[in-house]
Amino acid sequence: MAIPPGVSNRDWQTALQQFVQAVGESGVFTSDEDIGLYRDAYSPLWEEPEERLASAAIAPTTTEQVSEVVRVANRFRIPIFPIATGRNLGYGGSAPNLSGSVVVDLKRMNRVIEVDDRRHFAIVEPGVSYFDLYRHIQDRGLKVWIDCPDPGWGSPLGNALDHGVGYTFGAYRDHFHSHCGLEAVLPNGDVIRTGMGALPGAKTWAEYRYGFGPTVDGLFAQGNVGIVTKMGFHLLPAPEAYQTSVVTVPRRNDIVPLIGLVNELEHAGLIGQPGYGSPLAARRADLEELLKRPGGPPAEDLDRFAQEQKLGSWTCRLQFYGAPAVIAAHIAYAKDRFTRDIPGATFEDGELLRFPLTQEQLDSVRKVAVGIPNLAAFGGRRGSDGHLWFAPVIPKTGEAVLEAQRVFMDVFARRGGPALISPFSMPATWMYRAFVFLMGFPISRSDVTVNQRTRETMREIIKVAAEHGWGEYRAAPAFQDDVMAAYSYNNSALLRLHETIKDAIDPNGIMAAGRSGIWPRHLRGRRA
Amino acid sequence: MRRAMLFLLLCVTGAAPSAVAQTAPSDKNGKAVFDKWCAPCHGAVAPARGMFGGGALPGTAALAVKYKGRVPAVLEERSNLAPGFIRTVVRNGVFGMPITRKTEISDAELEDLVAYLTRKSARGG
Amino acid sequence: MVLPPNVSEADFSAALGEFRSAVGADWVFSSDADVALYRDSYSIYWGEPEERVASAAVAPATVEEVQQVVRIANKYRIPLYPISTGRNLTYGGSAPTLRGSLVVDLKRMNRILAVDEKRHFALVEPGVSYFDLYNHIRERNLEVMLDVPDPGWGSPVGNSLDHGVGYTTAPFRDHFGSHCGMEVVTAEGEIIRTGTGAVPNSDNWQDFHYGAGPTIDGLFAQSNFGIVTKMGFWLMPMPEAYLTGTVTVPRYQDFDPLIHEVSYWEDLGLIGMPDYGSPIGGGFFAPPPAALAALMASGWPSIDALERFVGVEARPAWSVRLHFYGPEETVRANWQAAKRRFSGAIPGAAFQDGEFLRLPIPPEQEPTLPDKPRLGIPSLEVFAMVARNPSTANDPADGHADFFAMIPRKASAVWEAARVMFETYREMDTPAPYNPFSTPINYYSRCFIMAAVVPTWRDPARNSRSRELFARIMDRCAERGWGCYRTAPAFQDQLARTYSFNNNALLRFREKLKDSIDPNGILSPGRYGIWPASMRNTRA
Amino acid sequence: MNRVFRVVIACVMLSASAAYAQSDATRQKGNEVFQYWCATCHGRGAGMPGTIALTAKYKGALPGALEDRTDLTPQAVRFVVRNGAAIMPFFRKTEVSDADLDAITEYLVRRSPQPGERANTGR
Repeated sequence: MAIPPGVSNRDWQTALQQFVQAVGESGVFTSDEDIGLYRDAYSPLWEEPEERLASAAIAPTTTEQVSEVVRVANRFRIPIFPIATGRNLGYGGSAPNLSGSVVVDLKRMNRVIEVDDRRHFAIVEPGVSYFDLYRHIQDRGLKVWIDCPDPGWGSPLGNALDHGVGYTFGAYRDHFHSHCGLEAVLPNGDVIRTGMGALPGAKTWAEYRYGFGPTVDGLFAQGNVGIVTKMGFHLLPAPEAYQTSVVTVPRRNDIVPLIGLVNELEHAGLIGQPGYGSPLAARRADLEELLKRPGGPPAEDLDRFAQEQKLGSWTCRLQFYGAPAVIAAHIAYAKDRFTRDIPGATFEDGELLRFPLTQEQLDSVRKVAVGIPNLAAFGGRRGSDGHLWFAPVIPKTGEAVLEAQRVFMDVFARRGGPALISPFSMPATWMYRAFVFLMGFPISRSDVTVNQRTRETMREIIKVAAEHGWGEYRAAPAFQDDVMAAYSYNNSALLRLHETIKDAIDPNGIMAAGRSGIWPRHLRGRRA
Repeated sequence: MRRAMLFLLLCVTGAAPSAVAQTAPSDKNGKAVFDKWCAPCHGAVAPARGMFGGGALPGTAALAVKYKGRVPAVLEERSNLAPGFIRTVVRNGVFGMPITRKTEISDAELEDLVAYLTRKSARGG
Repeated sequence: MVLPPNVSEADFSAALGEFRSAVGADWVFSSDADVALYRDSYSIYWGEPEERVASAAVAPATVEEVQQVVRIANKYRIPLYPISTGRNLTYGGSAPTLRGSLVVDLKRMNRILAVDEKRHFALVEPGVSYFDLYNHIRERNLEVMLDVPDPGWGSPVGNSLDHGVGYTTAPFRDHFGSHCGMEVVTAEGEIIRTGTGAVPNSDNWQDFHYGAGPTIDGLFAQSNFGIVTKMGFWLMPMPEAYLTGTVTVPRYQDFDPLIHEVSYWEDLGLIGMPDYGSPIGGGFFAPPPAALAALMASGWPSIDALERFVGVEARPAWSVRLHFYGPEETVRANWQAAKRRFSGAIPGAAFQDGEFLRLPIPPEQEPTLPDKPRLGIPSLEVFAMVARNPSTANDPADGHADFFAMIPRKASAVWEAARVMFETYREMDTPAPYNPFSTPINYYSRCFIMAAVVPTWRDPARNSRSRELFARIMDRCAERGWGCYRTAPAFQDQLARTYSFNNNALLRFREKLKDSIDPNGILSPGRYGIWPASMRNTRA
Repeated sequence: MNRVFRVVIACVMLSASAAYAQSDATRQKGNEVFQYWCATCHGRGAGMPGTIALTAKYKGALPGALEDRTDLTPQAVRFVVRNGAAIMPFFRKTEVSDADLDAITEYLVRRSPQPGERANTGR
């Protein structure tokens, strides 16, 4: 069994006894076998000395127990690392930033405290998953939707705190932005409620987010100044119907007006999450010679190929929600705009789906688009033990996409080996106002050279992105220092402010040391 | 300050001499100042319907109630405005009309505004 | 001259000299006449010893000058109070929370740094007003729509930092919620940029609001942790059209399904701020019609009595005006769909078509246009509500203090809030502008506001009474779990105390942050109830 | 632990014979826990990544959906839940407790041969 860094064996034994007093025997995990279950299943450091491992895990069931666990940790200066469902695979899972931390596993705090389908909100604990919340709503026939990310086993609370994202309307896709009110246990064990929750007997905790005075909620997202134990969310009322229409545009340079128009539709609230693609991506083998050209394939040659093959250069799946007649009006309007601005644009409408869906419709619908949690995104990744996400944020323009393709293709060309980016790669569109040029690097639990290569590529590509003014929105613990280093404006003034706050709120530096590159004073020297 | 004293002050400053600007005030510039800072409340053209009742621009509507037609409610149509009175109201506010700071209307701009709003008074004699 | 607390006249004088070197002598205001221009025109302590007046004011023009001002203030421990346009009247205006503070007037920092009509954002400095930004957009025919609050001379930066609100669709109405990226001068004089602005040469500062790591932007709103010198905002693409329609429902108890149905439209982002009203109860803050007054003479009527009253009146009990933004086809389709849904949900619902306007509005049509803020056009028309009008012809107020009770979005809460307000006014022997048909405001999309507008005067005797009424409203609402989202410095300590969960744990947390970020306690001491360590025992 | 070693352990565990009691109550509980934790990936419906992956792996030699298998042993089920396999992560005891795991195991091996019987591997 590992002992937390800087803690004597005697203190450790006493602390473990006190943890047991706080949460009961069944909530304290110390055997090697049990602690092994807190490893990051997709760790890029698997089995290497640097792998970030827990020393123990504590699973409280109430806020009071969390508070007591934090007090014990403070007493003995034991580093702790809270997880909600611990399922943010590709971004660190249930393993801590700092080896030897005690994981505070909140999975057993899994109450859905309230769902209101007239005022459209929910209040949940950290251990509640999207599956749980969805079932709660379905079992009661409530007329609200949740916005869910790809992995349905994730926690609405944890995902929001990691700045996670979903698939419906802009305002709901940003899960932290659509949160409203939280309860947190501070490093000294004190419990705060934010927003209206600070007012005893508050009637609008999950409805009005700011309360009175400064908003501190942001400090708890991707941060380490407390353990969030409750969180409210704004939900969408269930729309009447849903329909997609896929627009295809013929020429490579049509990407600029395509994205411009889609932005307009989206920012005006006429569509949900757009989904971009290129029909040419599947024809890379036929384009091998062109793709090898120094400086990339000329647009005219690609256009000629696309024309010969009767393929479009780019597609965008538009998603419409609302009353059927409104959807029809939206689609007609969108088609009119695209046709006017992009000669040769064509459309393929999906089926109009009215809710509730039939079983057949349920089986074929893209579930995340209609707020049904699932795990389908884990499909199609054979031959790997996991993946590691690189998630740079770029502007929402065609020019930026083409530039990002060039910049990242150069990295792969320089490094050799398979390129994850081609001239047909399109960004993820979860963010309301920005693109994420997402890439998943392979992870192996048996071949350490795969991980070494992934780490090198990751470090290099983070730097290259930063040189172009692009930072990442989220990263696994192994790379959080690198990502934060890119946010260096004015001699890292923002990070220094984060550190000032960290030291003030968590003077013993026990809480999630190193998360997002924010280390407590006594560990600041060890930053990667 | 008691209301009576405020009125007294208004009268006193209203009678004070007006030559404070270093460059010659311009009623053309003053029109620009008026359009930017005064017209949203004291303009001539009222909306068809107010957001919260009322039916006109707040300053113009208030003066219409106050003067009941004895003098025009629209400031730009007035021919009886004294320079000192304008200065005092701009710098002290009156009723719901707030104080205006020098980072908003500088002393020079205030003199331009005075020139503009007193142009009819001057012509009238 | 008022001196800052614990600062000697000699030190203050030396500091003023340094401020003059930093920003130019013209932009340091220290004469009594000039400093008086920073008084709160609507102060509820006007002319009393407690009135919060400045010691002087300094008006920097650049972020570097702001840094210098902050460094000088740290040297002499002079409390600073930054304002952007200082036009948040009823919430304190340009006067500081702590008497003797030096106002940092950012009005001269009035550059519009970017308006992007493709990615739909703006980046502005604090001295830019909604008027300025609107004119900039219109002069260039940029295809974006602003969301504006009532007073057009307010600052997008300052308004959002005060959690101010507007009128279009929900995401844009919340001005702090729709900000994206800020630049801040900290209490120690350091410049930070938040979100992706912390990546040097970032080209998406106004596109992604989080960056990596914790988000600290919220700390700078309604607070005193830094001076915000730039801020980005998401804008709405200019819609092609605007359509309004009014729904009326016949019975008193139809209010609940009415609200529920409106919330559906609101939370799907399909309408702007809904406008609730009652054809029976009279207008906003208007006295009740005679028959209703008679009904209320023997106390607050029961729901049955009100239902009977509505029957006798033979007019709809409630109305709501909806506002649709978008292409013509879709606003019309939405209004049609709304009619179908309201009819299905509420028997007897009736509909009246309102304006249909193509956007943008031609400039020559603007002046006579009603409801300008709903079309993103800044104005000052809201002041008509409190300016001299026929009902106050002989005794107009000098200002007002607003208490906005945040109540749940349901009929029972509205009815309870109207009654609580009514009874609280009655306790004070004050005419109560509330009746069982009073309607809420829906600025924040998820919450209703039951508003109390208390007059302020340049007369201590009358202000004393207004203060008592205001404090009583605050207490009565807090007892019921209703907070208020914003208030003037005169009430900030009292209001902060109503947010007392777990022995004021949130306030204590903020104080710890305050002490760490602003160790000398120079920035806006006391703002929103947050005092630096050295002054904490002086809290009101 | 390298892959070869893991496979060896798995084989050892697969061939071990363990006595297991069967009870309807446990199986019912196992069904519930399976539906909650496993069926979202390994269920019979469309779009199930686990089922798709196993279908691809066994190419028809074995059913893709775990509930249709008749060759699962308790040891194999326990091992995979606690160790993961390829991109399938392992599960903590706050998620699937030891008692839950026993129940899932009972449920999944309900159609497998009893100890001593010859396993039907479908070959």
